[in-house]
Amino acid sequence: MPRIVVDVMPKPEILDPQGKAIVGALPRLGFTSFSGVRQGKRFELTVDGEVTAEILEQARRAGTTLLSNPVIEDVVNVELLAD
Amino acid sequence: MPRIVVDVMPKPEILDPQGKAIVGALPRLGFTSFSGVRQGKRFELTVDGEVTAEILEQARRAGTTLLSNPVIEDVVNVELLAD
Amino acid sequence: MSQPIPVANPAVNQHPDTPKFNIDTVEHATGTPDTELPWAELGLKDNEYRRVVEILGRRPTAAELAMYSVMWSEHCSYKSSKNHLRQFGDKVTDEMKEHLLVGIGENAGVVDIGDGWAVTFKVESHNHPSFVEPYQGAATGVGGIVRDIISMGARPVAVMDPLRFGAIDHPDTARLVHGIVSGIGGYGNSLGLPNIGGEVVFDSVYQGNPLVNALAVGVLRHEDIRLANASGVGNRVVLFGARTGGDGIGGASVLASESFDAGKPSKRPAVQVGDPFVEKVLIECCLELFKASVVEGIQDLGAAGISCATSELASNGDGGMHVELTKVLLRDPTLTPGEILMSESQERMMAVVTPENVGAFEAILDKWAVEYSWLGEVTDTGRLIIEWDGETIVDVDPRTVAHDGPVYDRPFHRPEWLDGIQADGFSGSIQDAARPEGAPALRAAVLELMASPNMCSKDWITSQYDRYVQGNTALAMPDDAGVIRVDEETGLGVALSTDANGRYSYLDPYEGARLALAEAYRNVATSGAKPLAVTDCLNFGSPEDPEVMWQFAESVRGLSDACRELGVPVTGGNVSLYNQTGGVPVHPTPVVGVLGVFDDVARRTPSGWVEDGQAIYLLGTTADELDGSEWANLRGHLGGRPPKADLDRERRLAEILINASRDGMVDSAHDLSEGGLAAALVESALRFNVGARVGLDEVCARDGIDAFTLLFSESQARAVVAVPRSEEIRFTDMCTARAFPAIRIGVVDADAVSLDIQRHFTVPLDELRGAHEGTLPAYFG
Amino acid sequence: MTETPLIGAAPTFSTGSRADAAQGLSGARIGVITFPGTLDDRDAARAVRIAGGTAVALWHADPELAGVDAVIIPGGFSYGDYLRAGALSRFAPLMERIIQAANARTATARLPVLGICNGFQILTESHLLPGSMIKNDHLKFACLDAKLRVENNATAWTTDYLPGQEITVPLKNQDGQYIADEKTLDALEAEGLVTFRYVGGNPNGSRREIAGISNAAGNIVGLMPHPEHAVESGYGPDAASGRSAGTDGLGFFTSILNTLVGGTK
Ligand SMILES: Nc1ncnc2c1ncn2[C@@H]1O[C@H](COP(=O)(O)OP(=O)(O)O)[C@@H](O)[C@H]1O
Ligand SMILES: [Mg+2]
Repeated sequence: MPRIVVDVMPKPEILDPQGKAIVGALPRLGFTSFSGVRQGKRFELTVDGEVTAEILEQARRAGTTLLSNPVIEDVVNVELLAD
Repeated sequence: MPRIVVDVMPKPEILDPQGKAIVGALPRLGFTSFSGVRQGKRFELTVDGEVTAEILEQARRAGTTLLSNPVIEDVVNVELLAD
Repeated sequence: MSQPIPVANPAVNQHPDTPKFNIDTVEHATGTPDTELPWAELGLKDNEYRRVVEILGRRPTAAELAMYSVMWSEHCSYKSSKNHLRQFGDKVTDEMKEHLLVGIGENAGVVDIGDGWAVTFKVESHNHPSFVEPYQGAATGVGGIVRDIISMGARPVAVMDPLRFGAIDHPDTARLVHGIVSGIGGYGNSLGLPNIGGEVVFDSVYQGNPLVNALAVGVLRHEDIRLANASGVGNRVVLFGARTGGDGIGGASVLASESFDAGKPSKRPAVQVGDPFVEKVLIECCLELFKASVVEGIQDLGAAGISCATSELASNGDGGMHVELTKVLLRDPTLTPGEILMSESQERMMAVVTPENVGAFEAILDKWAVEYSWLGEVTDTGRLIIEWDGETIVDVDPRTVAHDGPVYDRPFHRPEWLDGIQADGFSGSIQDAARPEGAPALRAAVLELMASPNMCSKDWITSQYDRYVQGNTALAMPDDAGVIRVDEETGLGVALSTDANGRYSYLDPYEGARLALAEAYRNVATSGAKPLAVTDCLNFGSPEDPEVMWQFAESVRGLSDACRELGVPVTGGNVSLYNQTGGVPVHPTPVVGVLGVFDDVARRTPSGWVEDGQAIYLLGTTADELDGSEWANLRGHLGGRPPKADLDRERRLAEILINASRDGMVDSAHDLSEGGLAAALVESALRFNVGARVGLDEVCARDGIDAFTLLFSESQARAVVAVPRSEEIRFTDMCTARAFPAIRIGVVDADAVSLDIQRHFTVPLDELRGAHEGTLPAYFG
Repeated sequence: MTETPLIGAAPTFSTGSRADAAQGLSGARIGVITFPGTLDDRDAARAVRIAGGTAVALWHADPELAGVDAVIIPGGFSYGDYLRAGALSRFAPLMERIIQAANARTATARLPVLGICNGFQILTESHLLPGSMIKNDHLKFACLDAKLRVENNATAWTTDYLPGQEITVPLKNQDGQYIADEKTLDALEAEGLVTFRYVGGNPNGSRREIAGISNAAGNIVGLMPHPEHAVESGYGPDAASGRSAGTDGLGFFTSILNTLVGGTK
């Protein structure tokens, strides 16, 4: 069944405590190439049947009204997942 | 600065309590087109300088060792973010 | 090679919405007697499988095989331990039963605490899953034990978590500590259950086998007790809560694998993921069902899932049940009937409801948005019949599944190495060569002890647990016992403590089990509560090792004897075997939980000094008992004999502590256990940051020991108490009347911000605190 | 006991107007809302009772407010804190009513609302209060006795405190770090809407040590610490008056009762 991905990231100006912890841990494991990490959320919405433009628009609205909190987060990506 | 995205999702056979709670809430808000939701994580790793194949490989390994818990999660995507 | 059994047809199975399996029916099984089944892969022994065939008079179907194999597993059938556990029942006197409303055998025991109130409590292990996936393993451990409590008809009111980890500096320990602690917190906090105590021990013997035990306690009115039985022919059987997925059948994935059914993909989760939100809703929903009196019998689903629930409910009731398995709501539609029967998916319950109450039942579940499905009904046929789409796939006498599992008298013998170990006492050993002498060395030793992994403050862990929720927590960490108010009107309440010392048990398992009970009993009495009942979780290595089996047998004998001597019955518990890595078993670790009762928890005694000028008394006597002690452990020594348990003394000490608390004769009390007097003094001072001046000479002279021994020995049946000036005469008279040794060793000094061991040394409380509280953050961040 | 509905009465949120109407307190009906996953609802109700008021249980799916005079949104993990703490509860039918009533056009009609911990998170998700909560900076659940300074006692829920008074109440959460953009923070400060600040150490990284805030009208207050766990001696935080003796949280509940009863005079 087709899936739509909605990606949500903390706003750039918001401190991301989880990302900060990870960026501290990476070099200890030998991963030295990354200067910053931010942790966001990825939602996969399953659609019963065909994905119309209308449904994609629904996913986008679900992203901004429910799946993200606009005070601290941005929806950075909404797309149909190629299977 | 270039960023690499690492997407992590709960394994399909593993219970995803968050996704379950969200799928219950969507119809109440009028989003009726989605029969399932799974919630995963999206990491954005910032790279200082150029992204080589070696660095992409590092991100992949960071994904499977630190960013995901291989017992319950899969790394479903590692890619360079087009800016 | 015999032909595979058609369990599921992969071609059809590709349409997950229409699970049409080629089913191994009873009829098919009867017609194909020679089909070989993967009983060995499912963990059954040759003789066990033959016994199943004998019981049924034919080969089992795949679904029946699934049921027997999980229900006859060590975990569910107690086949290695049953013969020994009987002693808990056999040694109970009528007097001990006085407060017992429900004893061993149900989901959890129930104890009468007066005024029509009852309490149910139980401790269980989730050791292995917590090693594989620490967060989820520990979380679902809490979830499982809480469901046991709900299924008795009680509202869960608190949890505790006795834990054992490997060496604190081992690279894998941080992973386990972080995961397990946040898992216990994540689940318990989300359920709104205060965490009121537990234990944390680091010892390399637990490196590959951390012990994660979880205790839950619940409160109910006498008339609300619910039992797991299916009575009333025609009553309906309902499954509710989370949907059934492939959880916990990873190990038994043979049911979906090639030997069974070539070509079928086996995608079964290796670990179970808990959903504390669903469980919290289940708690409230069940309590509403109980209040409305719409369930006749109820059973939680834990290990062995529907196999266990259906067979136990049926055999404890009218003896029969008829179930249509396709009615089970699935998370994963590819599950085969056998897998559905074995699944250990969390947050599920099964209940029996009269036809008249079906509507009321559904209304309550709908209110809480809990999913349910009606599976079948209670019958009086004496058979558990399970159908799949109308075809019979299970037709068994449920007793044979639930109760008539194999029982083994496993051989055991005392290890030969034990004599050598017991002969190697600490005093005079090489490790004892540099015994601290003189003020600076003693002072340093106290600081070293209090900073050591086992004796350091556990605040880094316990501050991740909610101890306030529900508003009834009267004592919690770091007090000796957790105390919970039960009745807001009267202050009626309970105290709980869990204890075990694996090193003591290693040196002498009989004595070690008695010592575990003695300590938990003493902790409860120290808080001022009267001990009433016991639960236990017996964590051991492999029962197939005769030496481990001996440790187990001795522990059960010791614990049951000690329970009888102290007059407190075991009401339930759990056995966890096979805790070993590469042939090396963990120390025998019989975790003992004691429940005590207060008429009014306002009278409870906390374990820290408060009031300036109060007299500090040491109750009990001290001998050179350093074998197995924390001090010896710090020096890397483990040998000799554990301290002697004197249960008559424990009982008298308890009476003194309980009376003193009730009559307001003590303001603070702390029992002496691991770390001895040194630990008790330091902890009493740090609790409220109040110092004291203490003199050791009189006790040393009386007991014929030196200051080091007095500070570090772990002799039993001791406590330090702080007595208000006005109560001193009354208090000492009481001790004299009971012929219990008590010496005034010092005075609380609220102005001195230090602990002053006169004629020896003084340590500022800040310095002690730094040492005591710095250890866990240094290792775990 | 008569239960006089007090909505529509005139709550004035100044210390001066506090009425001495002890026997009228139990007439004040304080709703305590329960969502699936709410934990501290019974504790909040107990606190209302101890303060002398009448607690009224509200269910998230109720269509109406049952004539309560004020509402407490208690702590817990509504909907498991899944997605974001408070995110799913915000859309409950009763929340729609509360949002309307709390924002009523005339000051006199505005429903007093207190959000504690998860309740505070629900209030920010509902945009009744600005900002949001993210994970504690140390990433762990933390249960501790927090010391707070009352920065603003001119709200419906804080009249019984003195300005600058320091109180101790338990704090217990995983997502307790208060954040908002600088402009919002400056505005909160400028308008005196920072109601409580952590003192003696910031337990979770909250911006400007903010533990609780109110709206401009002062009828809506949200805070992360739990005053309902500091209302009964013996079950609260340790205090100078004795171990577990702290009852500093009681002021929230007496404040609202006095505010409501005072308003009827
Ligand atoms: N894992 C834990 N969870 C909750 N409380 C704990 C845990 N470990 C230790 N504690 C608490 O810390 C305090 C000190 O523990 P411990 O020294 O083992 O107590 P005791 O020796 O009195 O049995 C006790 O209040 C105990 O309940
Ligand atoms: Mg103790």
